Amino acid sequence: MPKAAVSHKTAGDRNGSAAKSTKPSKAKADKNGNEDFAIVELAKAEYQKRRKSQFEAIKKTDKKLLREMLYQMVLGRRFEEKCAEVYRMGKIGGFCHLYIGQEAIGVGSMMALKPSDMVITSYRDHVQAMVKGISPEAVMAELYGKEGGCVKGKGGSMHMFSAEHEFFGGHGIVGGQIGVGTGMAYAAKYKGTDQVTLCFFGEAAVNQGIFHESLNMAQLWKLPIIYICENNQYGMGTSQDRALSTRNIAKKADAFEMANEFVDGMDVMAVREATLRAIKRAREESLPTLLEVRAYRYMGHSMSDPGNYRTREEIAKYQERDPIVLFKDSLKEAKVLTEKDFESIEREAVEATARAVRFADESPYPAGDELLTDVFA
Amino acid sequence: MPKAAVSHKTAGDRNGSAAKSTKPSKAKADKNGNEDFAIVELAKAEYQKRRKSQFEAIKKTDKKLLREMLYQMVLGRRFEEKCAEVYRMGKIGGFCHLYIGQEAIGVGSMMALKPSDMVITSYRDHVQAMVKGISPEAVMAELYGKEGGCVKGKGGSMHMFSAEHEFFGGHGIVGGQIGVGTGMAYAAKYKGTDQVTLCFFGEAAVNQGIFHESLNMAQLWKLPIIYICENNQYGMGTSQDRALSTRNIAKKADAFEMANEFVDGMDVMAVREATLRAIKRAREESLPTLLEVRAYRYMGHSMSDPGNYRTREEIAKYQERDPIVLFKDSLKEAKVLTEKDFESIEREAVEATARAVRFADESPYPAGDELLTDVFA
Amino acid sequence: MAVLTIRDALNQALREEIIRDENVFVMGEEVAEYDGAYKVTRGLWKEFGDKRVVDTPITELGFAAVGVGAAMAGLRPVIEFMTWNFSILASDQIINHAAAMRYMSGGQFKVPIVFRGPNGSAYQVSSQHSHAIESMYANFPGLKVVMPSTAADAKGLLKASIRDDNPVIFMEQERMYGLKGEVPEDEDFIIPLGVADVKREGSDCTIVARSMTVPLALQAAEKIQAEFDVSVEVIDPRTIKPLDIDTITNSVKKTNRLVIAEESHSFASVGAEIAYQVMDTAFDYLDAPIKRISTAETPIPYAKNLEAAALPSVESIIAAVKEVCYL
Amino acid sequence: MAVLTIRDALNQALREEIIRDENVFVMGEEVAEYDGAYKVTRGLWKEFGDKRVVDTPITELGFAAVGVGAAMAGLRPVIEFMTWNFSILASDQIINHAAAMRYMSGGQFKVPIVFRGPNGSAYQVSSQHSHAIESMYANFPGLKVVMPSTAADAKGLLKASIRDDNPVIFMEQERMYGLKGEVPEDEDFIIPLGVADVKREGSDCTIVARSMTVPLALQAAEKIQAEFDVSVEVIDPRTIKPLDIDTITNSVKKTNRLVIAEESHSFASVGAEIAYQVMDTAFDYLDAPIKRISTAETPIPYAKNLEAAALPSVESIIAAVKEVCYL
Ligand SMILES: Cc1ncc(C[n+]2csc(CCOP(=O)(O)OP(=O)(O)O)c2C)c(N)n1
Ligand SMILES: Cc1ncc(C[n+]2csc(CCOP(=O)(O)OP(=O)(O)O)c2C)c(N)n1
Ligand SMILES: [Mg+2]
Ligand SMILES: [Mg+2]
Repeated sequence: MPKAAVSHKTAGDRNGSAAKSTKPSKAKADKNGNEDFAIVELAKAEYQKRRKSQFEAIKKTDKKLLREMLYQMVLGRRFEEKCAEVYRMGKIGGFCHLYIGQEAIGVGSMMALKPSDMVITSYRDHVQAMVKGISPEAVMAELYGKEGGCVKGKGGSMHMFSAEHEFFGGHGIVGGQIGVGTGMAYAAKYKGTDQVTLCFFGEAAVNQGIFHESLNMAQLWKLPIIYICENNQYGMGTSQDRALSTRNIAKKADAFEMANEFVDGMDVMAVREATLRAIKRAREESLPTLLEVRAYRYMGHSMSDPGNYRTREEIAKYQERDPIVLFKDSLKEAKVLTEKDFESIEREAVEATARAVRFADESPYPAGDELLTDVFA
Repeated sequence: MPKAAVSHKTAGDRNGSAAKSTKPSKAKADKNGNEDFAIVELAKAEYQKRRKSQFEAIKKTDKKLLREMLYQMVLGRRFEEKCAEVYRMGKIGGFCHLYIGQEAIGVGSMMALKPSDMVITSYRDHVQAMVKGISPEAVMAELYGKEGGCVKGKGGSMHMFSAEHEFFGGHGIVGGQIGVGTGMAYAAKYKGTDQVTLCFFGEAAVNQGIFHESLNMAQLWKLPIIYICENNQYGMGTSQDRALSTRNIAKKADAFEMANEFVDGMDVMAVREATLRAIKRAREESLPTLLEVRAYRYMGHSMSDPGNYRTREEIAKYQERDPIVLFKDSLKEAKVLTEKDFESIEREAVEATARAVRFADESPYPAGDELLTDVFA
Repeated sequence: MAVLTIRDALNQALREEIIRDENVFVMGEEVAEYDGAYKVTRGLWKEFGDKRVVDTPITELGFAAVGVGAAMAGLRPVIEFMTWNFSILASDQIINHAAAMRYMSGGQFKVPIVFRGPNGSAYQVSSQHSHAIESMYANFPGLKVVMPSTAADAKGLLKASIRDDNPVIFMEQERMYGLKGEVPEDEDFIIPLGVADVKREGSDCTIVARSMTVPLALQAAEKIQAEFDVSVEVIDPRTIKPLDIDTITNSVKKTNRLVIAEESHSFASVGAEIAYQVMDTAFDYLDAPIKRISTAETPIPYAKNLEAAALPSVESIIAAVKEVCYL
Repeated sequence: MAVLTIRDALNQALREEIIRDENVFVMGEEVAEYDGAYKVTRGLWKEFGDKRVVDTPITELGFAAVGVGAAMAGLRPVIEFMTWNFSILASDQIINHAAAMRYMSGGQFKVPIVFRGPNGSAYQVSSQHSHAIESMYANFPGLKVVMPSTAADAKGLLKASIRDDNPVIFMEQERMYGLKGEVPEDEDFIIPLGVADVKREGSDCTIVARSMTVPLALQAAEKIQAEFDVSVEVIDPRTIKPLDIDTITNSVKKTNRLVIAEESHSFASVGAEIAYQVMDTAFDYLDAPIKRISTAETPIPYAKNLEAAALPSVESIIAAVKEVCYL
């Protein structure tokens, strides 16, 4: 079986590669050996650089879409802040994993898709669900475990689904969805549709065997899938350096001769452009890609995580280059957006969130006999 | 956590690397896209080259040891031929996987160990068991399912064990022993012994998730283990190119920043030298290594495999550079061995095998109450 | 009707369903070019090619997951485990994904997938290759569990399983692949899941057997008839889940005695479940405690004599019948 | 005696055994620096450091295997699964490796390992995080299965499990970590595996409960006593395997009625096994069919009301007792 040529593309400005890092500074490592943005000044410089490259990308992109991307990021943020609030009030049960700080990944990648493309992700799924088209009402009602939830209250925070929107869930077993997503892509190729599958997972999920098994099959069988590793640098309380023997997750694709790219996940336009390249590869050549997209989780792992394993300073460093602020500033600079526009986006997001909460509050609990339905088709 | 420097050593004469192969010839690929030794002439040239490098290695090595290595290879070959014979007579039941053609791997690697070092392997375990010290009698009796077997007839062909010889089996779940071996190395490091663990598995086992999970832990925790991938180019009827998205198995270690090396498994001295390098790394630095050692399985996957998936010519090509003939010729050329010596080695091996068969034949079946013993300690 | 081996009956079922529905495909280790490790898929790859019959790497968790995802996205995969022993590596995808998907998606996604392969002991393949693990999968809601014992059942049940919209655990037995029986030739010959079959009628004692123990139970019944003039009814539930408990209890209400013969280990087994359900619904009809014959509570040994002693046998079934009949 | 939560009793057991035997170490996800996802290992890493308390990557199959190999090579690992749900990914190492190793090595290698963590439902954690899977592991010979329900039992049984030379499946329950009870302070306080405990004496009906259903059964017993003047005996087998069936049957011989309450799903459950064994040995003493209360035959739903309806409860246990007592 002859091997197709593979483009091993890695962003030139990758940070944190353990091997032969060309980093300009020897800034002291933080608590977790994390040398990147080790001081806020560095982060700020990085922010400026990003701004510049965003600016270029913005110029090429449809303005309405840009505004919609910003809206989705802001909606994600406001919605999740509200989740935290109502969780503390006891309205949401079980686990609740928030996406705050990572919005650029979901929005940048998924908004490069067609509606018929398929998405699957982990338990950290509220924002992905909404970007794919599930209403904030249905997501919030699901969080409340109410009848109006997108899966009728049966799944909760970790298990949002929508067949209509090609949203394949919301999965709780770390890594499990990597294999399932591979099967979705398999089906698309089998049926000869042009659907691309986007499969999200965290950096800690990379250590599960199914990551390895899936990537091998995807490359061997040339499946139209994009694996997006959302490297938020922690799996619960474990920093990536305590779980992975290498910093270079994107390069793990080389072990399968799979195309791969490292992407700055605080930069929604960088995510978008990398995803577009991968989509082209998937749609035109039916080839998989691994994207390692690095961002940072601002909140605890879930609502019950006190987060003692990292410092406030470390969090602040990343907030310094918050993906929403960065994008907003770039859009303003590019004259795509005014401060007033942004205010109205904020208002819209807050209102949509309030409507979702109202809907969830008013939705009834599922009827008792729902317990026994949906076990078998 | 700063990463230690890692030596990514790959033999310069590696064949079959999918990426940027520097192979001199464009010889037509065989049935399975296997470009190496695609014609017998090439194989012969390769043989000459190997002879030369063996010659160098032989000069540095103790003569008694060299003779013992040859004896173990010949014993393995004769013993396994006898297994095939008695299997066909119905004396052995269940599965029976032979090692013929791969002797240089087990002998070259294991005879570089100290007796206290630990070994674990797959179901293809008869020769490894004997090289580690289990008597041919005990191995053959085990194959017969007799009381005198090394595990009292309870395990059979796939499950040879000897606590006394630090031989940890003999495992039937493809890939399972990769994880167990990692644990053995973990224990050695924990206890502070200088034991090295040798962990054998086939190239098809590389696709199991546990390979990936184990290598990550071994590198993360710096365990004194040598993973030996015996690439005999087939997993049952599936050639490596139909199972692995890359030809470059050794390089899969790069995904973990683990040291790795590709080795010609028809060359017992090459296997020995590579293993010695890895042992040094394990014993002195407590670091793991992945060795991909390529050989060829002459026989079917197991005794019940008709082997229709490959041609006689393909097999002949490899037999052209048979590891025993190669080594014998080199030893003679180096004046370590005479033809008469070789004859006496042959005779010894045949006699040892005959003794083993006699022992197995005479050993009684296990007593009926053995069924219920050894379930719990 | 043609007389076929179970192996060929399964092969026919696969072939017919591949032809009938373009979304059906077979995937697993060595199922294509090698014709299947146990030749159940013989000739299918040659006839239907790479798309419909797919060899996988040795990567059970991975290809089970591929099946689950493909089923969610509209296909009807038939996933072969070379043996069910290896499915244990894939059990997370079966239990946590396939079985739960419909429920946790609020009924939006169905998973029409068949996992199939030989279950239980073979011929001296030792501790890691002899598991009869139906009890493990039967414990989890969301899965159907099917275990045929004749060629006709094998074909009709496999076709029904492939057409079912739910994940089905379809368990064969390597020792039985060569058993022959008459098989209807109708392309829509289906045996619905959840219907037990009375393999032998009798009036004095009921044996519930499945898979490998069905032929053993039938032999035992003949011998008991001849030796003691006791008439034994043999019931094969065929599908373990859903379980046709009515057919079983109706029989027990007639015979008042029940023996359960199974190849799995006993503790928390399907046999225990059948015993519980019979007791629950026919307690007053039982004239003796229900007797269960299972595999010994040890890993399966290699040695021929020990292996034989570990497994259920005609003799051990006869002994159990004698016990419940106070013979 | 000190009054401790089950969580702290487990913690104490771990601490004492780590001190007692230098080969004992604790390994799992978040067990060290994070103090354990459910804080069972709180403080241990701080006290004993990286060697004895080890955080792993999320790689259940892999670290279970590391435990098996380390145990074979002389250590005594205590492997925490953050929850038993995730153990399904590791089940091949538990079933095919840990459980079979001693047997298939002809008794040469022992595997003194404890796999532990919370089993069963928590608080609305939905279909993939609520499995009570003791029945699955209990089916395989070579494993011991332990399920404590009090702080003292938790401590004594965990210490016994760590000192046992065999693989032990040790199942806790997240809902019970905060339950308090008196715990002996003796460092050699051990509860031997295989000995049931009568948690409440009674004469009219026996309830066999385990883990989460023990406190439910005790509440049910009080209410039944108060309301119907019926005296209920509550037995906790504590170890499912080996099962102390004698204590159970002796009780049934006295009360003639049996209810089994369990959190697992019903089909082929440990409850079915207990029912079978009681029937087998005390058939003539039973005045009513044995009644079993299990979790509903569905994946566990998220919604609060549905989850509550799915699980066994004081009410459902009372109803079962009324049924077997014909109240
Ligand atoms: C198989 C499995 N093991 C453990 C867990 C518990 N768990 C849930 S999320 C998580 C951390 C995952 O980290 P990562 O993959 O980086 O994703 P992130 O949460 O950072 O988005 C863990 C350990 C689980 N749900 N499934
Ligand atoms: C988990 C598992 N899956 C499948 C099998 C069946 N099987 C046994 S050996 C084998 C091929 C393994 O090939 P490889 O790893 O290359 O080793 P080799 O036999 O060539 O030495 C297969 C598929 C098994 N024993 N275990
Ligand atoms: Mg993460
Ligand atoms: Mg091989």
